[in-house]
Amino acid sequence: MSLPNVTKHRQLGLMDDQVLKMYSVMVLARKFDERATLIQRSGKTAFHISSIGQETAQVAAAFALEPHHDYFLPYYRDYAFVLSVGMTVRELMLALFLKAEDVNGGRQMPGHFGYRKHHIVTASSPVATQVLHAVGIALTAVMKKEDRVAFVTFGEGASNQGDVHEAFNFAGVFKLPVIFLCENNQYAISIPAHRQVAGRIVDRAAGYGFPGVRVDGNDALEVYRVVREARDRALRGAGPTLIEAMLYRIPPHSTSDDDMLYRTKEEVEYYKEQDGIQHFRRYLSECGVLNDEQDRYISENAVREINEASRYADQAPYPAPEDAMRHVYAEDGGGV
Amino acid sequence: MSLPNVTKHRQLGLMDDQVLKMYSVMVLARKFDERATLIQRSGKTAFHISSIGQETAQVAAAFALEPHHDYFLPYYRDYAFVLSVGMTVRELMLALFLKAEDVNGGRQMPGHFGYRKHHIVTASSPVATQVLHAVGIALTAVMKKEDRVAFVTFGEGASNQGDVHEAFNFAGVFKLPVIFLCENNQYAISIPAHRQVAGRIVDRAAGYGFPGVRVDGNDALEVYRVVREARDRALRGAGPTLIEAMLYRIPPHSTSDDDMLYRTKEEVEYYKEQDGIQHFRRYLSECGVLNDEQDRYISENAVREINEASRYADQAPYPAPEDAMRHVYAEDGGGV
Amino acid sequence: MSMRKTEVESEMPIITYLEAIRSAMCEEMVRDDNVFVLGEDIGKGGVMNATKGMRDRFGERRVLDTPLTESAIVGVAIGAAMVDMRPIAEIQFADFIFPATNQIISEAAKIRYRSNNDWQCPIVIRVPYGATGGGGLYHSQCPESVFFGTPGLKIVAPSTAYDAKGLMKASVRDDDPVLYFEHKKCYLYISDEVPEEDYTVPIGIAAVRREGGDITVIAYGMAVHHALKASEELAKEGISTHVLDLRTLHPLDQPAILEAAAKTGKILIFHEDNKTGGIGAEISAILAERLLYELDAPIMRFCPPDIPAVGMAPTLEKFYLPTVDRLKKAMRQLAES
Amino acid sequence: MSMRKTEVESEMPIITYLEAIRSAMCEEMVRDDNVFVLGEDIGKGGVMNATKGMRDRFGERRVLDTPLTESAIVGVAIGAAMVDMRPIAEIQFADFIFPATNQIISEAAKIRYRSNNDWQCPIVIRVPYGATGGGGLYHSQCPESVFFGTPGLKIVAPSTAYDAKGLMKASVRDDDPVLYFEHKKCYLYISDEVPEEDYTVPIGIAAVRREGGDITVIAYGMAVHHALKASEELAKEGISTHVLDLRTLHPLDQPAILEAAAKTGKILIFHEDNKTGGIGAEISAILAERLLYELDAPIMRFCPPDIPAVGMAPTLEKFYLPTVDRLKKAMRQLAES
Ligand SMILES: Cc1ncc(C[n+]2csc(CCOP(=O)(O)OP(=O)(O)O)c2C)c(N)n1
Ligand SMILES: Cc1ncc(C[n+]2csc(CCOP(=O)(O)OP(=O)(O)O)c2C)c(N)n1
Ligand SMILES: [Mg+2]
Ligand SMILES: [Mg+2]
Repeated sequence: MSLPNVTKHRQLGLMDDQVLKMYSVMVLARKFDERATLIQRSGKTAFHISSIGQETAQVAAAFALEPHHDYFLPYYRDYAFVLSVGMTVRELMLALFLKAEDVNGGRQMPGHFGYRKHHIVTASSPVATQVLHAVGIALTAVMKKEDRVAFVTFGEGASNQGDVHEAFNFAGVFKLPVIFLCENNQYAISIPAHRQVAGRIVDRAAGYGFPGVRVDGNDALEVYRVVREARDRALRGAGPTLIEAMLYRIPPHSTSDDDMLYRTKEEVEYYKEQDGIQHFRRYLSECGVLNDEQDRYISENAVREINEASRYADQAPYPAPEDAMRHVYAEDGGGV
Repeated sequence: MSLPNVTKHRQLGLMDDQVLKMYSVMVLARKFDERATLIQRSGKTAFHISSIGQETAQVAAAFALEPHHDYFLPYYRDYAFVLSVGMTVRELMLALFLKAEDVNGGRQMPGHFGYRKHHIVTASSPVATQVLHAVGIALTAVMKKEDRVAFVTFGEGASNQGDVHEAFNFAGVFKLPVIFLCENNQYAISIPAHRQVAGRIVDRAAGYGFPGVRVDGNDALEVYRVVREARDRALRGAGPTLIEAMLYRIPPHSTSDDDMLYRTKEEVEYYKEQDGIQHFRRYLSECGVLNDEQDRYISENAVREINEASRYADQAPYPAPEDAMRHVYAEDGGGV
Repeated sequence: MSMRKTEVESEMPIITYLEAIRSAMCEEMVRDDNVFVLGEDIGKGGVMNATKGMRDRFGERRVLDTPLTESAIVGVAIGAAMVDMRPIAEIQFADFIFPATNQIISEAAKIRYRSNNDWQCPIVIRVPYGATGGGGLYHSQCPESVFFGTPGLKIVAPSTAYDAKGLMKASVRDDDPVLYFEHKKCYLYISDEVPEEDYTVPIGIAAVRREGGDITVIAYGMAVHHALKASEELAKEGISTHVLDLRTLHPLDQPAILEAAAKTGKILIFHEDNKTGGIGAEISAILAERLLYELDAPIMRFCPPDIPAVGMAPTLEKFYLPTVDRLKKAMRQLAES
Repeated sequence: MSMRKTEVESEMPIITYLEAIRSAMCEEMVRDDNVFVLGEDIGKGGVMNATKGMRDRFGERRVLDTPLTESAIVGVAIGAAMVDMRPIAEIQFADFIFPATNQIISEAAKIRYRSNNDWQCPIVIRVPYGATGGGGLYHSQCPESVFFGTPGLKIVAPSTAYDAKGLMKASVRDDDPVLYFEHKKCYLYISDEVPEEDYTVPIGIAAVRREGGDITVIAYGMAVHHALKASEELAKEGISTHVLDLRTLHPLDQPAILEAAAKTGKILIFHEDNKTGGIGAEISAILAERLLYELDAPIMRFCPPDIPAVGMAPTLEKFYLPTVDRLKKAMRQLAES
């Protein structure tokens, strides 16, 4: 394979160290996820919901945004995303182990992200509610004349909830700076996308008068490019963009799911081959940005970080029982 | 203006007496509506919500369907529609006057149609809920292998409710025999369509993989044609159709609304000129289907029917107070 | 009907309940740039005139006409509130709040708790409720009990112009989500003295509206006025009624409820919402748990029957809605029991 | 835990609560072609296995996997029910019922009433609720009180396999909308004898689970089993407990409640839903209104605290969820009062 004179990432304005960083986060997320699955299997934790197969798109999207400035409303698979915008593996492990030091105080299931200092908006389990919150945050940016976007993700199953339609329409009417990213991983638990989604999600944008872009979610630089463009549009005042990233959920829905009830090993194996992280690794090697030694170093670093974090989180104390009573309302009464 | 050899309605398979009947119902609906407004102004009734400006499309759509066979889920402006599928002026007057003999027993606001014997499904006030019911009825037709469609209407404001999206998707996934007709009358109370609807409603259909058709709601034969086609598609098993009929609401939102707060007299006057009933009358005269004498006869008939109906309804008794307690549940307990 | 007797030297203007709500919103918008209102048709003033004139004064950004989508109205408001805005969302009629239930119960109510205090959601949702006559099944409902008891939510329901204004201000300034139930019948029917200067009415505090020794009536919203009227008339028959106006429905002012009940030992709870599962049930349960030995009669509830809502026909309406006469009968029975 | 003592000659099979639900659905589908089930992931058996094997047996039309849209699941079921189908709609977790609130409260509950009996809406909505441990804030909720008190709805909440089956059949055959609250903890934890032949358990009728003379515990769902366990243990301390299982939450079986309460005069209401605004409040209010003079102690409610739901960490979970030990303490206190 011959290389172009200027590498694709440079054409997109990405420096070598940035793509290396992207790659490192993908590796870190993957390894975190594998570890979390192992920890769950060992019985140490109750539940894990995995992002394997979706990291490439998540990291690429995140790098097209402005951490600690834009607002982020990730959904429960967005481990790689939240690692890209500031969360640490230790923070993720504390959530997994449900410890007091977890920002959510061990209250929420793992995968329910939220961290004000990282501009990650608190998430619940009912799918798609956050899409409207993103619109409200985008509205605020316009009202306050702030140069930022709200970025929200959701699955293709969740995309069918009424709230998504209301959000698209609201954002379209007011041309708000919001980016809707649907991570279409082909399944909503057991339901394949063709039984879940009529038409194509990407085509829904046209009905609200804003652009819809479908992108190969395993192609990091393409995802980066379309999110970047969407952000530019948003900041220009040209309104929202819907991006549909085509992906595949490699693991079962969660540690409680048996995916062999509704799909075949062969299908899963086929998609494993398409792994976006491996694509990206090959691209980086071909560009000369990544060599085997660096790659090994990145992996080892990730493993070390994960080891330390899981040890730390395992040993950290649980929340005090009576802390359950706190924060139903503002502690000072919230009033005047 | 020269006539084609075969009149347009004949090309569409409509006999002369059918188009005359269509015209008569339009006239009847218009006159009913004008009377209802007068009655309300006189203080005899509390409330009226008008269909003036939308009758043409409503009647044309109804004539493309199969009364007492298909199921109908009209919204509150569909007076002309319900008159086309079997309701009588007397029934409408009983509802307006809130009398015991009204099928709803005087419980509901006027305009909340529902009549099982006419296959008119009971309606509530929260907009757009009925769109999902239509999908459920269409699903039933498929399950029971019955050759019928569900036909549902809603305003362009209502089209933005989450339920509409969920209905479109559900119907699209299962290719159900349902026809969605949006009566886009340019306003949702005070909000003009461009501040209410992002993009074009008709374009939303494509996002669910079924056809969307925009039609001039003042053109009776065009509306008839597209609804007929939608019905044929539905019965062929080809799935739903979304039709957006472009209309204009001539009166204020309801008798409680002052429309001069948000639009001009000139705008309203302009649209009054586009009246579909007058268009249709001219067309019928030009075809030689309608002459002045017949026209007068149709009007007089309508007025007579309305006079009798309003006299009857005015004199009819109110529901007995304690009837309020009935029918919360099936009277025999509903159980086993 | 006027709540407070005008004293001779009083200079306070008397305004309607509706004006009180509007002036509170306006003053809060002047005080704090982060306050804004959103809802259907509010630009033209709203279908009830609550926001009349506000668009001209504050611009269409801060008096935001939204699409016809209640879940979006609340969901967008939540998003804005999480990044420090103070939205006041209008639901056009209480009957149409249900599409927003998920955003209210799953989101607004749980944002602080689930994030362990990392995020908060200071929204106000205005909910015009109750029957005015001529509204029928879907323009008259009292859905407060659907949301009552949801930890994380606050619910207020003023009965006077004074409280309407003070509770609106308190709600806007409160750091937690508040459902603001405004009774549509009170809008123009109720007027009373409202100070010109800034004040708030604290959330969570009930008010004694009338002192009495024979029976205690506990009510909120329009029911308070019926109760006062009935009390006045019964006073002529020698029955002395103590009237407590809850003002805040959630969390309930338990000390005030206990005190008002203890005053007479004979309690009638009165609301326009259906009896079964209404807020009256909780009040009764609190009393049965904490004040049993001071009760001199069964705790009575005077509420409309358990049917979906008021019918449109005048006969049905009259049958359903509480009247002062029927209320008096219930009060008299209790007094004589 | 098994509810009914196996008698020596009994030939009745013992099955789980989950199997009971499933077999009721299957038998109703065999009996009546109009019965069908719909919901998310139910084709593969549902995330809880309630519909396991049913798609193979009845085909994917009658065991219909829907898109991930609760309002559509209920709304489509309503449409079908209005044209004579008998849909059983599954909400995957009770916590996710809220997007369907408008369809349930504005539509299903009011269709018969608003149409003056011209239309009816015989749907069943299955609502798997309650904590099993490890579910956290959004997979453990008890939202029954949100719908409780809505005229036009029926709500059932079986505690045994026998009732689960009989109430499911009664719900399917009922001509009005029924919310069928199935406690997730009961699924596999509860097994008891269920006849092979067709039977129903009537909606609206509570059941005495244990006769006793000192105190009365009123409960439903999983709480009934805790109450029975506690009663058994307290019997050894000489405290005799009468246990009433509500079985139907709406409409409540008032005669049975009054009778069970009158039996001892000392009443403890116990549910897993939050205390404030829970169904216990209505029960207490009924007693305070109709049985006051036969009460020998304040009416107590034993419920989790008023916080949004159970936290995920084991410490938080343990703090929140009712335990037999804490329940016994409350019962003992009442008995000794
Ligand atoms: C409103 C609601 N209904 C049901 C669920 C249960 N549930 C959790 S994840 C899920 C599937 C989501 O699929 P998709 O949106 O495609 O995201 P994915 O898991 O594939 O990433 C379901 C049904 C839920 N969380 N929220
Ligand atoms: C869920 C809900 N929200 C608000 C209302 C109050 N409302 C009644 S009609 C209406 C406007 C509807 O506009 P559109 O759908 O365009 O129909 P049109 O009245 O123009 O025919 C509104 C806001 C309602 N009925 N239901
Ligand atoms: Mg998916
Ligand atoms: Mg309109």
